[in-house]
Amino acid sequence: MGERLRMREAARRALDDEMAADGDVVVLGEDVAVAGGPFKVTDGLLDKYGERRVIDTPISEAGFLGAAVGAAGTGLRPVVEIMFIEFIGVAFDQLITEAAKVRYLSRGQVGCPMVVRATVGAGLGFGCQHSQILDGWFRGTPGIKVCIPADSASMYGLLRAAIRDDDPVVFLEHKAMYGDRGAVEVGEAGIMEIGRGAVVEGGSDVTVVGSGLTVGIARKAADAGPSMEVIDLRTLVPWDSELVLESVSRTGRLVTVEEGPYSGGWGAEVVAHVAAQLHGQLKAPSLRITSPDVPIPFAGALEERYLPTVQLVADQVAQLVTTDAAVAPWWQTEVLA
Amino acid sequence: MGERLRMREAARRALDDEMAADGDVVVLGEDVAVAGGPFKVTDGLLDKYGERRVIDTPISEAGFLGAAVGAAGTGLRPVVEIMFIEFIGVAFDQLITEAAKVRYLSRGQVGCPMVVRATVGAGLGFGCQHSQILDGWFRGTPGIKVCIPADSASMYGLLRAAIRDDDPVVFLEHKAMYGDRGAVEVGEAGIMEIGRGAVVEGGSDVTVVGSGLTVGIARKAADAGPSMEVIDLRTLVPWDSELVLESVSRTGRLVTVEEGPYSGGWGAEVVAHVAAQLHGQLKAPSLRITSPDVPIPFAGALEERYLPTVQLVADQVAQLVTTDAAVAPWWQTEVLA
Amino acid sequence: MSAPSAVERRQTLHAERRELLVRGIEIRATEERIQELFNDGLVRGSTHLCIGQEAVSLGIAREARPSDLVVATYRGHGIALALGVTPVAVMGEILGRVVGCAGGNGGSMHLSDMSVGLYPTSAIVGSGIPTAAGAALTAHVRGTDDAAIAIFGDGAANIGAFHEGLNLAAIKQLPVVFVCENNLYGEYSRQNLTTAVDDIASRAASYSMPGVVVDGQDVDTVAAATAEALARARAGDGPTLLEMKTYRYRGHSRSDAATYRPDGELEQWQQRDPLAILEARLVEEGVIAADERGAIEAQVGEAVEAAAQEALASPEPRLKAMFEHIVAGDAG
Amino acid sequence: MSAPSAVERRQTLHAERRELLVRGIEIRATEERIQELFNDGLVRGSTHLCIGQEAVSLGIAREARPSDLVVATYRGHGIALALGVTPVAVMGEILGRVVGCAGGNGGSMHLSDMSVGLYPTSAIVGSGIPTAAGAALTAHVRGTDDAAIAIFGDGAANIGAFHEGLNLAAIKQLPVVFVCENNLYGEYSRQNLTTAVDDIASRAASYSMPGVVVDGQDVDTVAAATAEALARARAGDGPTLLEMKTYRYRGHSRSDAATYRPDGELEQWQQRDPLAILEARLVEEGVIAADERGAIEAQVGEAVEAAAQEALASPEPRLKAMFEHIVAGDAG
Ligand SMILES: Cc1ncc(C[n+]2csc(CCOP(=O)(O)OP(=O)(O)O)c2C)c(N)n1
Ligand SMILES: Cc1ncc(C[n+]2csc(CCOP(=O)(O)OP(=O)(O)O)c2C)c(N)n1
Ligand SMILES: [Mg+2]
Ligand SMILES: [Mg+2]
Repeated sequence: MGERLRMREAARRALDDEMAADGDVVVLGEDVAVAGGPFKVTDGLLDKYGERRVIDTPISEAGFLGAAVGAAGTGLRPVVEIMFIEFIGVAFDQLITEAAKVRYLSRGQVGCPMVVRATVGAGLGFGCQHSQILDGWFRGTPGIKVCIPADSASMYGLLRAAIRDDDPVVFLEHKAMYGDRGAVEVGEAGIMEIGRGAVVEGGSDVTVVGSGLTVGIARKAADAGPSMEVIDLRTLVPWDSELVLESVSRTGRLVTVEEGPYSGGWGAEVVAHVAAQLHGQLKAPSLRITSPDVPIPFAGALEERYLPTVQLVADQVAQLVTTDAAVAPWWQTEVLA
Repeated sequence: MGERLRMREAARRALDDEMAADGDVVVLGEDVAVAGGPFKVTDGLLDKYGERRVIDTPISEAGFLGAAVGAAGTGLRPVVEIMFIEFIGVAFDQLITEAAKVRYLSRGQVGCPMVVRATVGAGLGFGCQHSQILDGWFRGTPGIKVCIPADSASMYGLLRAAIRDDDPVVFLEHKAMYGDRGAVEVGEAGIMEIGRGAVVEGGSDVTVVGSGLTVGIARKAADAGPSMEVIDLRTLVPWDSELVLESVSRTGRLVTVEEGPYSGGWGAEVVAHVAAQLHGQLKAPSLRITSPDVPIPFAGALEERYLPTVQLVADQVAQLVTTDAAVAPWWQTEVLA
Repeated sequence: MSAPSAVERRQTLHAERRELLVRGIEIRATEERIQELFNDGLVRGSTHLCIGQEAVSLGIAREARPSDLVVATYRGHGIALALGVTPVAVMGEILGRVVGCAGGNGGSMHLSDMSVGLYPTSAIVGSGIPTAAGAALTAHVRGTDDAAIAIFGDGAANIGAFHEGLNLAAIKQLPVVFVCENNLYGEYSRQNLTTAVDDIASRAASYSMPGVVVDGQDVDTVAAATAEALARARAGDGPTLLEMKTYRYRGHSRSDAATYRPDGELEQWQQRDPLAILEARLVEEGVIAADERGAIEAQVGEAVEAAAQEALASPEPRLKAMFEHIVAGDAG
Repeated sequence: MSAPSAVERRQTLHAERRELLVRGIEIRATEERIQELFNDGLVRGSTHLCIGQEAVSLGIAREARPSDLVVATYRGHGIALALGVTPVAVMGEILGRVVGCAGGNGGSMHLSDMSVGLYPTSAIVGSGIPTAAGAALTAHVRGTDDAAIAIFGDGAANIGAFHEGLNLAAIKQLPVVFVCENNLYGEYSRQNLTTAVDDIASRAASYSMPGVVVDGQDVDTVAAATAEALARARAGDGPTLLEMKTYRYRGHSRSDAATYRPDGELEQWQQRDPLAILEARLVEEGVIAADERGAIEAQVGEAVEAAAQEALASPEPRLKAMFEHIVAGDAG
């Protein structure tokens, strides 16, 4: 099916196709126009759509994300690029307290069809202010959706869906994955539904739920050991509880694999929901494999261990399926020296 | 034991006692000095400690919260007042990306002994930008602690502890509770330990965990029906997992009662942890009683239903204990008209 | 005869000079009535009255088109009424009734009516400044000659969003007018205690845009300055910062007695009451008779009272409303 | 003879005029070496070099006391070295080794050494501006005559924290010096494309504080302006905004080739190279011989190379380090 594109290219193609389809779609952010974006995702869009629709901004995230809210409320469909997700910290009010609530507090008079694209993720040595996932910042905010693609197809399919969505969507792009290639069904048929996950590996012993980078980790871990059903959540808010419940009701075991810290992760949400819905039907305690509750270390050897590794996932899942007993996080069992 | 103080007075007394004990404690925020604070918590401190230590600021939360970080890094112990928790949205970077990480990224050279006091909570008709709890904003941030007192004693005891703590503490004060009276042990003996919850009602059928306003709701609900052990979490980050596990291992049932929305709440964290640790030992599916995933409505009739009521908690807990089956949130079962 | 709609009320304000005074009297009477409702325990939460500042709202509404977007604040009852929103819709919202302009979802701090260009007012200081720049961006991208107007307080001139919004608008030459409604106080703090300049308009220099100090007590001066700034905006010449010097007669909110104000300050400002200035001007112009104000007040007073009664008679929203309009698709 | 500590290196810079040039040459040589390490794949993430801007760091370090707090940015290698942090500690941190100033926790963007007053540099544009105001608040509360210095870029002058930090410092008359290191670009954007004024110093007027444009290529000019601003601060006369006009010879970070710069711009700035200006001055003053620079460069080059080798030989942090210093009490 389709073309093989890098995730970066899939994102660019999605932007391009939506901009071509709808003159109200505009792109704005720091160095997105002339320079083609710090991660080169928006490269070429300026030439094609001109400076009214592809807009370089000053370093002022509250200013331009806030402006996007006003533009979205008056008819445009802005796609805002935030270079690193952490920078939403300086524009948090505009997203959480303004964009997410304007539809409700105007009883539907005004909406906010805006996409906030931001790079996320560790692994590249950017240090503790440029490497987080931070999906937790958005979870308790009714009115906001959160997508995180795990491959080129979902980068394309979800980004087009996000742009068409009539509400604010936070779109998390893993910076370590921009170069990854995958098949993409371009065009309308490739557009995905927000809120739907997908089973990306079938299996029978355990359901392993990942998102973004951890989907690939889980898939690789599934190569050996117990029979793992791997689910790519794709959308973190709202997450596809039906898909997960259906799978876990078959496999009887649940493992979530997250790049973020143990506390405040989406894994707790999934585990708590499954615990309530499938009480008494689980063969084993649900297991959350996450990063530890620490700021992301810079040094390579540490950052490598910060992220869940394929080996760790394989080992912990095997242990869970073998023992059906609680598996502790590695930092509680490993001797730290 | 001790004096009977309103929660507002307990907070003021805690500030006063710490300011008297330590000349490095300063208070800053909008209208905290001359006007004595929009909620009158800091009333009288200016006269006693002078304008160098009790500081009115311009409307610029990023500016003065950020300044508190720098002051904390150079020897002061600033207590920042944020009038409504939502306003942290304009200072989010300074708290989450700066304050919480400075100790780690300097390998302990600099700390940030700062308290950020903010009013939280619904029930008073302040609308969707002035009524939230928002503890979820802080959960996935290693380096930050979060306290939420449920009575005058813990207001006093936790606030003094927070000021003495060497790390940033977010201190959530429920604006609808400022007038509530309760006994306070003033002085050193009244200081509490951050990270410890407390069993505030003993019981045997079910463990009901609350925080802030919902502790009182749970206690009232416990007056009738099954035998409820009520836990006041007091600190949301880090939360007292030992206390909860010990209780649930006795009662066999867990209910969390939260004021915030269903998604992203601390209840999921508690339920997920208990599910993993006490797998196979629970008599019933764990139940999260929360507010719905909606912006907080202004109209009185709706805001009243937004918050979990005593009746709702009593009914749902009774149903859980009677049936040992999953209890759905009210908005999924009630006919909405 | 059914009551005029917001759009019709706006047209009247544009068409009839006398209506400026009528509307000004309506704003004041409505605010007074809201205070009574509050005192009677019928208004939940908070209210922020604009009594004394009516000329700013009137002058802006006089010049803006319904297709221009106005982004104001929690102190927004006056601009809402000036733009045309009916007293029933305003008081209904403040009472949390279905007849309110947002059906009771928003409350006093969050009035809105997109039919007359009133974007939902926000209760976060300064947040609307970038919003207005964004609405101007829409006009810029689409090539229309609509403009946006941000209205905010003197206190808001110290928050980051002010700086970022003005710089962005300046660098992109967006069609937006920034109106700082300087009533001398932010909550309980006088401007000089929080703001390192005397004239907020002087901060326009940091963005190479015109900054103009305007007499905010005189509707005509406000209207003229607004018209000029809007013309610049529509012509593609970029944003303007207008500082309207005015004063709020009441406290910041609710039951604030405003004891922090120096003796005599209020009285001095009351000598230049915006409604009195307007009344005198209209008498001079022959638009109204010398003794007409009393009659207008009586008539408006009745209408406002009727509106209050209609709002009070309106039901609270049904439970279902809590789950509507959170995202598109769950519409009511 | 053990290598001098950061504090000793700072003292030398204060005591010996010649050391200014030695340190400037060290900064440049270290930056060059870091670029090589990066090219060799030994540096993870990003690096932001300050080659061409050395005079700003040197002039500030010349005038600040170790008890003053300096809050700088991710483009912070130069100021770190100037303040005294050793090349080993700088390169060690950038390589993520235990010998680094933060033991490898921070990386290139987060250098720190409180022994010489270097607060951990932040990688969030503008965030350090309020931090510095806060350090000044400490001096103010405690009644010491220490001061704080915020160093930030031209791009940072457009972000909210700049506005809020300057206004707060001005209204409280805090002892802080705001140094805008204007190297003409924020990432790939030239100042005129993002900033609605030509001279960022002019924005000081918005805070009623002195704003001074300074030749950032001349150490002595930088030092004089810094000294004057520090004196004002220490005397209780409040903050100052200094704009240092300078230029970065390299791209924004890593492998940015800076193709967005107009032809000849770099070359023009290189004609006023800060090290060349300083060298000429010292020769003129008789502090160094006319042909001495080569020898200094050779000597410094060797020392920097030795430091690089020492950093490379240093181990990566042990796993336990990941769990240390998150909150007080879990110290390593
Ligand atoms: C970010 C933020 N900080 C603080 C507040 C609390 N607050 C509400 S109104 C107000 C005063 C605003 O003063 P000004 O901008 O002069 O407007 P005015 O109320 O005088 O119209 C403050 C501090 C807020 N709503 N938002
Ligand atoms: C809030 C924020 N937005 C964007 C960035 C990405 N960023 C890093 S450096 C930089 C350019 C800053 O320019 P300037 O302030 O002139 O400093 P310089 O790099 O030239 O020293 C940008 C946009 C950031 N780190 N923080
Ligand atoms: Mg004001
Ligand atoms: Mg620059």
